[in-house]
Amino acid sequence: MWKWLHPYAKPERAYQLCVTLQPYFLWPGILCLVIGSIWGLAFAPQDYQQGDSFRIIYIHVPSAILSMSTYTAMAVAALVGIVWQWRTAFMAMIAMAPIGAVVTFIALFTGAAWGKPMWGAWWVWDARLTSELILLFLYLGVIALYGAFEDKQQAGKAAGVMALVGVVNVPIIHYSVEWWNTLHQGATISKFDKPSIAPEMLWPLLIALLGLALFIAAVTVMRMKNEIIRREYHRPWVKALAAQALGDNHAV
Amino acid sequence: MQFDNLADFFAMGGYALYVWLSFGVSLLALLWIVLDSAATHKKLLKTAQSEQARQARIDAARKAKPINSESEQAGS
Amino acid sequence: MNGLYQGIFKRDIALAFRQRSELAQPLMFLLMVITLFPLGIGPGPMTLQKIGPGVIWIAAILSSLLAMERIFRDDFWDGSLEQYMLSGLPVSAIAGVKVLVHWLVSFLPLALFSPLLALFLNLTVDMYVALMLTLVLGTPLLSLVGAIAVGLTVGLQRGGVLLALLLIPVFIPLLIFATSAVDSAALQLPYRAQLAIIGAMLLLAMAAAPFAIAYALKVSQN
Amino acid sequence: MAGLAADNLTCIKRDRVLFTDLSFALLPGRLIYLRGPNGAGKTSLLRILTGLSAPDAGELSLDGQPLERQRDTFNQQLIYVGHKAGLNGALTAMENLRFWCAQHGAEFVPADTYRVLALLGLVGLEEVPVRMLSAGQQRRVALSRLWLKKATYWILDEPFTALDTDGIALLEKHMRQHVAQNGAIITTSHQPLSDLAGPMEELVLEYRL
Repeated sequence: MWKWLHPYAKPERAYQLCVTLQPYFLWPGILCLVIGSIWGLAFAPQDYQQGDSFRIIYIHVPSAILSMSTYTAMAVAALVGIVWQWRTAFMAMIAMAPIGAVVTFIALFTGAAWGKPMWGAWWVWDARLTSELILLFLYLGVIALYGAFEDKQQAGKAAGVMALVGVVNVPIIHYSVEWWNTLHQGATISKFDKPSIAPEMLWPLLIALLGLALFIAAVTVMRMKNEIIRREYHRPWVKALAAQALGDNHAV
Repeated sequence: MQFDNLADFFAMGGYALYVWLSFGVSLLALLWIVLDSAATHKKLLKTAQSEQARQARIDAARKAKPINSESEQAGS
Repeated sequence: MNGLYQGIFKRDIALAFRQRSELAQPLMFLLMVITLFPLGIGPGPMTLQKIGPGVIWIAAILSSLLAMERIFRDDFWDGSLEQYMLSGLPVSAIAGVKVLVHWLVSFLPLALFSPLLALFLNLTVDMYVALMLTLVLGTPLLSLVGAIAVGLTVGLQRGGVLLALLLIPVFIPLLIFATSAVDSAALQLPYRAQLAIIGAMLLLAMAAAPFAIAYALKVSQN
Repeated sequence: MAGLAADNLTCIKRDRVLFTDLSFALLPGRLIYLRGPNGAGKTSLLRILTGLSAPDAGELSLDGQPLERQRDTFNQQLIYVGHKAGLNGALTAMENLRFWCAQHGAEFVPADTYRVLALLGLVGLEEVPVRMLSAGQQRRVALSRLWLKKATYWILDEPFTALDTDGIALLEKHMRQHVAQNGAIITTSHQPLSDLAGPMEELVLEYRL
């Protein structure tokens, strides 16, 4: 195992890496999000069937896709943490969980809001929405488990195991809910499918997707910095950091 | 621009409530997570500083009276 | 070597029967939850038959969540688990034996009582047969996957609710396929596909869960 | 070199560094008395030695070879008595010890077990469910393992808690005998070991804020 990564030096180097990466993720991310949204809202053509309510796609589809990929990324961080005993990998995992849960909530809310004009109800047990809801439960489970332990190193490993159990179950849940939906749905509600995407509709969607992905990375990096400080607050480099960041007012 | 004027844009073809609600809630959620992260960052730095100050006080107290530092250390 | 596993098996079975009252509690819970449904939804036989499979399976999942903590709780808190881990036997094998004992002790009473459940909810004979098959394949899956979360939360003071929060999302596919198997039996349709999927999930759990349980116990021991 | 050697072990619990770069060797024929104030990491160190928890850095070796690879042989040569007695309350002392001996590959002879329990002053309590016994008696049942299994390494965490004076004397004599027969012991104790326990080295862990 790579025990040569001395556990002390690593968090500080990881912190500096986060500090440098953050602006490269945050500002391009916000920029792409804004461009994608405005382009989708104002300039992209209407959908011949759904009219303008279709424009919700520019926030729903990116958040739905990224809710799943953030969970997978979280599970990869957990796997790295468990296999190579890297403390910073667990910090990255728990840094991703809240933003992943928020993005999943966004996907859920926008999916419900998009469904209302079409199906006449705010919540419909559609296959995709149900899988998204269960994914939110998986996120909350990992966050709750992490919070239940005092020793954050133990918490990381425990939450990591649940993240891995979760990631194995995500496809199983997805297909079983899909199967369940076709079983019970019958012909009543027309199967809500993504409308065929014309190219000029696709571009804003891809830009919004890129923007949200960068944004998630930025927030992950921010929360990663918090985790590192939370775990290393008695180290001298944190002392210097705190003094310099808080305008060096004297010890309170 | 798909809409003739700004009013039509906000009407969003009659789906204003759903479209603006979706984008509004999403914006709020993303804003909340960023502000929360930034706030905890500052709070953590403050606790780090007060923790270090506490540490300095303990060390100073120990240097001041080293005689019974053994018992004081066991007690702390 | 397997003499040692028989030793653990015999010890746990003896222990389970010595604490018989604690054994029966999840079963009483299951029966009570099921009697609530006719009271809540109305005794109409056809409605009961329609919701029967779902009711039984949801009640089975909830009652298994109650009983599941018992797999490692006593051994963890009195230190026997430490001695097990130092005995040189692979922890995953020990976990496997303990989950097997837990399943036997919690499933057999359920199987004995299931005719009563079928009677309560007016299930037909075909539905009852399908229910038994799904229970035989499904409950070990509940115990195996559940034991992973139990291993993680055993060290916590109030891990009970957290256990449910962690496990219910993971049990949803099993609930879907089990209830649909019994529904198909009600309509005289074949349900071999559903059973095959539950069986596949069970095999996956049998292969992977013991190692996850062993790791979870090491994390809690730390 | 022979024995259980630890080099620059590091242990972090709840983000507090308990000890770092700790190196020492537990050689057969030696008794190490691990001393230190509360919270200094004594229990954590012992649990790392047994393998129940992993160190954050540093390596353990047995007779020169990395311990990780010979975990089984080490376990056969180890008896660990921790804070928890390791006895199931619903079972009797005899049942507990029978299962323990079976798992640890120690030959279980009922007559010997009765003799050892009698030596420890538990005559007549052998068939009573362990939860009926007092804390001191439960501790004695747990300690009876030291008589029942032949093992070189003893890792004892506060073995004297809840023991009365003659219990302590009995255990110290047994420890001295074990060390004389080339056994290796590392133990903590809230009150200093008397010279009944024979020659010993001290390993002191400071409390680090």
